[in-house]
Amino acid sequence: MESDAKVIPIHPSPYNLSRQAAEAQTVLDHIVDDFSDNPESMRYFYDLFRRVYCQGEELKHEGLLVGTTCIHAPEELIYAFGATPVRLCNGSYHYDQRGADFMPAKSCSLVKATLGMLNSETVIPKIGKPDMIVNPTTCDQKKKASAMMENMGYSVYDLELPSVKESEASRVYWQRSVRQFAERLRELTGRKLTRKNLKEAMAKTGRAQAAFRTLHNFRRQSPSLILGKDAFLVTNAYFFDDIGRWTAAVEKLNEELAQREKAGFKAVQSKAPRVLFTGSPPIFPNLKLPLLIEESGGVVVADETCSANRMLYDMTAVDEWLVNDMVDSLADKYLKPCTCPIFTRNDDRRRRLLDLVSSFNVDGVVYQAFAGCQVYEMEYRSVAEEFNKAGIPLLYVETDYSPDDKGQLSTRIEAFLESLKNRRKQRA
Amino acid sequence: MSKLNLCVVAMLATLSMNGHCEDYRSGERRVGQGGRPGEAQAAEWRAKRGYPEGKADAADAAATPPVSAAEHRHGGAPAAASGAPAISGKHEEGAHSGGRPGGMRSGGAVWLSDSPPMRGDGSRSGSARGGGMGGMDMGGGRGGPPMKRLWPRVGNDPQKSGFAREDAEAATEIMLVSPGKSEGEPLKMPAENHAGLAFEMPAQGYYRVYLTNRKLQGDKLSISVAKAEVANFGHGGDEEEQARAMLAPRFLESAPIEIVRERQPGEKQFFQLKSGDEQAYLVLQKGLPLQGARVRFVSHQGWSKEAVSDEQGRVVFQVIRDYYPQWSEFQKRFKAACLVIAEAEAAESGSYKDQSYSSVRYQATLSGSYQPSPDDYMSYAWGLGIGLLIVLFCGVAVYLYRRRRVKPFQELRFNESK
Amino acid sequence: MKASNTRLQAVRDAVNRVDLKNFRFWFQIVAFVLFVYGGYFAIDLGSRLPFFSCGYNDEGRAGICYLLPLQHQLSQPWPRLFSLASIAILTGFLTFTLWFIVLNKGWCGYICPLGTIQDWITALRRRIGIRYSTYSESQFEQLTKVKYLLLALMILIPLGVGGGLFSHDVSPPFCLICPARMVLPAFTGDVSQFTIDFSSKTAMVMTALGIAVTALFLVGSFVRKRFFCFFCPMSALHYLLSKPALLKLKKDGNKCTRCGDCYRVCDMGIKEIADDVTTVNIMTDDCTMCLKCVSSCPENGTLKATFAGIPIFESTEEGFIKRMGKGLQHGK
Amino acid sequence: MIYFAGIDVGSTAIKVAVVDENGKVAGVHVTSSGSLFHKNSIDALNTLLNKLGLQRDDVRYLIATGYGRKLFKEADDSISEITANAIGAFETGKAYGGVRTIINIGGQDSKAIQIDSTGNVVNFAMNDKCAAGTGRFLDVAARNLELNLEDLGDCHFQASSAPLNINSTCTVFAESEIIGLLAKGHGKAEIIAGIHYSIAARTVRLAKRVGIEDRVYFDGGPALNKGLVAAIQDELGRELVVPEYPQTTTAFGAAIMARNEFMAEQSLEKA
Repeated sequence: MESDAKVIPIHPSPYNLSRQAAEAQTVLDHIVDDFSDNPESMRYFYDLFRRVYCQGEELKHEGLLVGTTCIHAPEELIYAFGATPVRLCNGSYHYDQRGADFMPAKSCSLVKATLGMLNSETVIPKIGKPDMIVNPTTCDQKKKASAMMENMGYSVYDLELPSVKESEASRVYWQRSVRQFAERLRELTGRKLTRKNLKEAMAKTGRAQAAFRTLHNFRRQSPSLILGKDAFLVTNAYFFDDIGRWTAAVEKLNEELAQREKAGFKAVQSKAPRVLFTGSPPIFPNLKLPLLIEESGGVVVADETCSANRMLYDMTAVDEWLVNDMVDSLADKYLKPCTCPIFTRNDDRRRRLLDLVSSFNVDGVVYQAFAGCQVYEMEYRSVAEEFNKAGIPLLYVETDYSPDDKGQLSTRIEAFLESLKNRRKQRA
Repeated sequence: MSKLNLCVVAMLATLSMNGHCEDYRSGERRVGQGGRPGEAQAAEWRAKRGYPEGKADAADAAATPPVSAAEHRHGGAPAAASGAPAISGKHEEGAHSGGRPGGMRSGGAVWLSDSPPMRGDGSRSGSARGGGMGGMDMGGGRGGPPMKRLWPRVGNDPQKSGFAREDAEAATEIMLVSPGKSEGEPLKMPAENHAGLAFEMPAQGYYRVYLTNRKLQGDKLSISVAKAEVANFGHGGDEEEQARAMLAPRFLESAPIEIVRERQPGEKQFFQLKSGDEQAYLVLQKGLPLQGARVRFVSHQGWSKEAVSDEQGRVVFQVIRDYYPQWSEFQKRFKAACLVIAEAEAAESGSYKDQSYSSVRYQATLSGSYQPSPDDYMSYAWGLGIGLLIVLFCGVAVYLYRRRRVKPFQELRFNESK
Repeated sequence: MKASNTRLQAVRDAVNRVDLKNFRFWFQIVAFVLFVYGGYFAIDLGSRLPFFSCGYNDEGRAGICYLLPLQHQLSQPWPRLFSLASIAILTGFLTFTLWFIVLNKGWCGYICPLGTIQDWITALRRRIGIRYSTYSESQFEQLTKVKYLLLALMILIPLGVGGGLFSHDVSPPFCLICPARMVLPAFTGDVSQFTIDFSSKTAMVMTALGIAVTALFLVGSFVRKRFFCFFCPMSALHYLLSKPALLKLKKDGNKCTRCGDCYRVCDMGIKEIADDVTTVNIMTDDCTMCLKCVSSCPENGTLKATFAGIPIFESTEEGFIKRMGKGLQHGK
Repeated sequence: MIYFAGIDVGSTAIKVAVVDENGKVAGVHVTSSGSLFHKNSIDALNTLLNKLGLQRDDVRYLIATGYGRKLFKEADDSISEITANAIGAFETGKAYGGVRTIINIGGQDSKAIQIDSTGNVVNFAMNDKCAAGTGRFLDVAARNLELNLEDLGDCHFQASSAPLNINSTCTVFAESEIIGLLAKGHGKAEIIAGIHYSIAARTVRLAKRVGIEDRVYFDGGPALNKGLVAAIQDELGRELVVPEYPQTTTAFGAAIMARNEFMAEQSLEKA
C-alpha cells in the first residue's frame, strides 16, 4: 500500500517556460505584433527584452553592482566609483504576487513586485546579487522595504531623502546625504572619487540624457512619429541595460525618427487623441495602461513618471568643475526638479504637467495610481482641480499589476478617448 | 567765503571730477591763526631733522630774528619804505599788518597775495588752486562768473608782508590777462587796501595779473613786475576749452620781466604743489629767457634759497618742508604761501619820463602755494601692514571655519531660560 | 521676408549656443582694459558711470564712477545744496540714470572692473582647487540688506558733512572704504591708496577702515564668488532704478521646472531665480546680470535676456548641452 | 425612410433601439443577455426589426456599445457605453430641460457622467472592480428576500420604520448581512429600504466625484425601481430625471450616434 506513495522530486522547468516568461512574452508580442510600423531601430529593445525577460539571459556588468530602488539614487556617483547601477523597480505581476506573500495586500504593486523579485530564486532581469542596494527614503512603503531587504540578506544603504524640497535646510541635508553616499561607495569599492572619474560618469549620463531629450522632443510632433509604448520600452531598458549601448541605440532610434519626420511619416492617425501619461510608473511588463490607450486609438505623447521622463529629463548644471561642486550639483539635480508626490508640497508637478500639456499639444491626461500608492492617490485631487481650472480632461485610473480589470479599463479609456475626439471635433 | 564760491562753481559746472578732489572740500577748513608754530620751534625741528635750510638772503636773514606767533600777530613795526618798489610797504594799520617786527632793511618786493595780511597768510587751507592762487568771490551775485580778489603786498616773507601802498612817485600799471589772450587789459588799483584787486573770471584757464611799477632812482630805472596766476577751472564745462587753456602760453610778451611756473609733467587743472616737489621756474624778459637772474624762492616760513637762472632762464627749487604742527593740529590741506623773486640788473640806458637812466634794475615776483607732502602723513608701511594682517587673519579664520564645518555633527543646545 | 526671418533665427540660434563663459571672459577683459587703462588713450566717458571705474585711478580711468561725484555734490554746504546747486545734482543723477538704463545691471556682470577682478580671483581659487563658500539662507537675508544700509549712509554722511556735522575727512565716505579705490589704481602702478593717513584721527580711522575692507575684499572674493557685489551700494541704487532699464532678465515661470540649475551656477546665490515662477522680470537686487543662469538653463526660452523687449540671449536645451558638454570634456 | 440602430450589449440585458433619419425613436427592445451574447444580440435586433416591419437593409448604420460591443461583429462601428449613454441621456433629457449629470446603474457597474451643454462627456467615474451598488446587488438581495426584482420598488415604500443600515459594501458579504437581519426579525421593507439607501449612497458618492450639475438623469435597469429612485433623490437632495424606458438610453444614444455619423459621412461624400 505504502509503496504506492512516492515523493515526486521537483523538476525545475526552464525559465523560458515559466509563467513569468509567458507574462513578458504576451506583453512583448502585443507591443511588437499588434502594432504596425514599429521603428526599425526599436528591434534592439524588443530583442533586449526578449533576451532578458523571456529567455532569462544573464546581464553582464562592470565592477560592483549597485541596485537602486528609486531614481533618487545618483547613478553618476555609482559610475564614478567604477560600479554599475541597476534599477530594481519591477513591473511583473508574477513578482507582485510573490511579494504579496509577505507584504500587505494593500501595498503598492511596484514595491510588492520589487521585493517579490528580490525574494525569489530567479531574479529577472538576471543581474546576480547586488553588492549593495541603495534605498532612498522616499515613500513609506519603500522606507519599510529597507529592513525587509536586509532580512533577505542584501546589504542595504538608506539614502536619506528629505520630505520637503523647497527649504534650504533640506537642500543642505540632501547634499550631505549624497556626500555620505559617495563616502559609502568609496568604502564599498575602495576607489577614490576624482574629478576625472566623476566627469566621465557625468558625461555618460549626460549623453544618455541628451539622447533621451532628443527622443522626447520628437514626440512633440503631431501626428506622432513614435508610439508611447515604444518610448516606455526604451526608458524601461535604461533600468538595466548598459548605458553606452542604450545611448547608442537611442541615438540610432533618433536618427530614424528624424528620417521619419523628413518623410512625413505618421505613426498614428492625425485625429488620434494625444495623451499625457502621469502618475505611478509603467514598468515592463506592466505596460497595461499605455497599451490600452494606444490600442484604443490614442497615443501617449509624453509622460510624467519616474520610469521615463522624471528619470532622464532633468540635467545637471555645474559651475565649477571641482569634485565638491559637482557632487553638490548632482544632489541638486536629484532633489530640486523632482516631481515625486512624496514631497510635502508639489506644485512643480502640476506646473510641469500643464507645461507638458501645452508644449506637447496634449488632448487629455491619464493619471495612473497604483492601488496602495497613497501619495499618488492623494495628489490626484489637487492635480484634478488644477486641470479642471485649465479645462484639460483628466482620467484617473486606480489599478495595479493584475490584468483582471482590463475589460472595465478599456471601456473607460475608450470613453475617455471618445470624449477627447469629440472635444476636438467641436473645437474645429 | 571765496572757497565756498569755488565749490559752487564746481557744482554748477557738473562734470568730470578730477584728481584727488581737494577742490570740492577746499575752503571750509579754517585754521586758527595761532596754528602756526613758532619759528624757534621750527628752527629746532629743522636742526633736529637736518633739513636742508634754505639759503636765505644774507641781509634778509640777518634781519629776521625768530618771533613768536603772538609777536607776529601783533607785531606792527612799520617796514621801511626805502626800497626800490614804487609801492612801499607802509604799516599804518599795525595791528593788522603781517609785517615783521624787526626792521626791514630792504623794504622787500611787491607781490600779489590772495589774502590780505590781516588774515594771516597761508592759514587758510586750500585757498589756491593749481600753481596759482585760488579763492574766488562770487561775481555779482549768484550765477555770475566767479570773482577773484588779490591784494598787493610788500615784503620778502610771505607771512610778514603788509599791504603795499601806492607810491605817488612810481608809475603803476595793472594788467589782467585772460586765458588765451596775448595782451592784457588794465585793471584798476583799489581805493582801499582791504578791497584788493577784484576781477571776474568768466573763462576757464589761467588768469594772470601783472602789477608793474616803474620808478627812476637816480640814473637807475627800477622795474618790478608782481605777478599772480589764478587757475580757474570748473568741474565740467567745455572740456576742449579746458584743454586749450591748459596748453595756452602763460607769459606776456610785453612784460619787461616775469616769472613763469613751469608745469610739472602730467600736471592737470587742479594741480597742487607739495613740499618736497621740485619746481622749475622760468624767468622771461619780453617772453624771452633771461639768463643770470638771481632767483629766490621764499617759503611760507620765510626760509629762502637762491639760484641763478640758466641760459633757458630756468631755475629749479625743491619746495622745502616747513610745516611742523602738533599731530592733533596737523592739517594735510594746509596751504602755505610761497614767493619767488627774481632780480636782475641790466646796463641799459634810456629815458624814462624825460629822465635818462643808465641801468635798469628788474624785479619780478610770483606768488604761489604748496601743501604738505603726503609722505608726511601717509604711511605705506602701516597700510600694507594692516592690510596683510587682516588678509592673514581672515584667511586663517575662513580656513579654520571650514575645518570646523567638516566635522560631522554640531550639537544643538538650548538656553536654560526660566 | 521669410528668408531674412530664417537668417535671423539662425543668428539667434548661434547666439544661444554661444559659450557664455568664454564670451564673458573676453568681454570683461576688454571692458577692464578700457576703463582701467582707457585714460592713457585719452578716453573719457564722463563722471557719471554706473559702475566702479574708480576716480582715484587718476591716470588710467576712462571715466568716473558716479558715486564719487554724487558724494561730493551731497557734501557741499547746505545753503548751496538747497539752492540752485541741486539742479546740478539732478542733472548728474539723470546722466547717471541714462547710462544705467542702457545695460541695467549688465554693467555689474560685464563691465565693472571691480566685478571683473573678483571673477579673476574666483578663477584663481578654482584653479587652485579650493571650493567656494555660500551663505546660508538666513545669512543671505540678513546680509542682503547691508547694501541698502551702505547706500543710506553714503547719502546721509555727505549731507552731514555739508551741514558741518562731520569732519571732511569722512568724505566721500563710501569711496574711502571702497576696495576699488585701492585695487584699481594699483593696476596702473599707483599704490598711493595703500596708505594710512595719519593727518587726523578721522582720516586715520577711515583709511584704516578702507584698508581693512580691501583686505576683506581680497579674502572674501577668494572664498566666495562675487563677494563684494553683495554689499555694493551701487547695486542697491541700480535696483531702485531698474524698472525702465532696457536690458532685462526675464523668466517664463510656466516652462520652469525649478531644477535649480540656474541657482546652482549663480555667483550671488539668488534662490528666486530658480524658485520664483510668477515674476517675469526676475532680476533681483543682488543680481549682476552675468546671465550665467540663462546659459545654464536647459529649458527652451525659460530664461532670457531682452534688450528693449527684443530677446538677445535665450536659454536653450541645445546650448545647455553644448556648454555642459564642454565643461565635462575640459581637462579630461 | 432610412433607419439607424444602436445595440447595447450589456452584461444582463441586450437593448436595441432604432431611430429614423430625424432621430426620432422608431422602437426599442430589451431582452436578457443570457450566455450567448452574439446570437442573442442578433435575435434581439431581428425581433425589433420584425416588430417595426423593417428589413435589415433599412437600417443604414448600426453602432454597438456596451460590455459586449466587440463581440457584435455585424456593427458598423462601436463606441463605449459611456459616450453612448451620454448622447442618449442628452437627447432624451432635452425634453426635460436638458441634463448635465447622468447616473447610470447597470448590471455589473455603475457610472456617473458629467456632460457639458452640448452633450460632450466632461468627466466620468465608474465603480471599481466590485459589483457593490450595481444591479447585480439588487438581484442578489431580491433572491435572498424571496421577492421579485420588480417588487422591490413597491416594498420600499411599505417600510414602517427607518431604513436599516447595510454596512457591507461587498455583494457577497451583504448577502449574509441580509440573512442575519432577517434572522433578527427585521421587516423585509426596512431591509429593502436599507439596501436602496446603501446603493444610493455609493452612487451619489460616485456622482460627486465627477461633480453634480443640474439636472441629474438616472437610467439603467435599476432606474425602474421607484424605491431606489427615491433613495437616490434623498441622498442627492435633487430632482431626478428618469426616462420612460431607462434601460434603453444607451442603445438609443448609440442609434443617435449611428445617425449622426452616417449623416456626417454623407455630407462629406457630397462635398
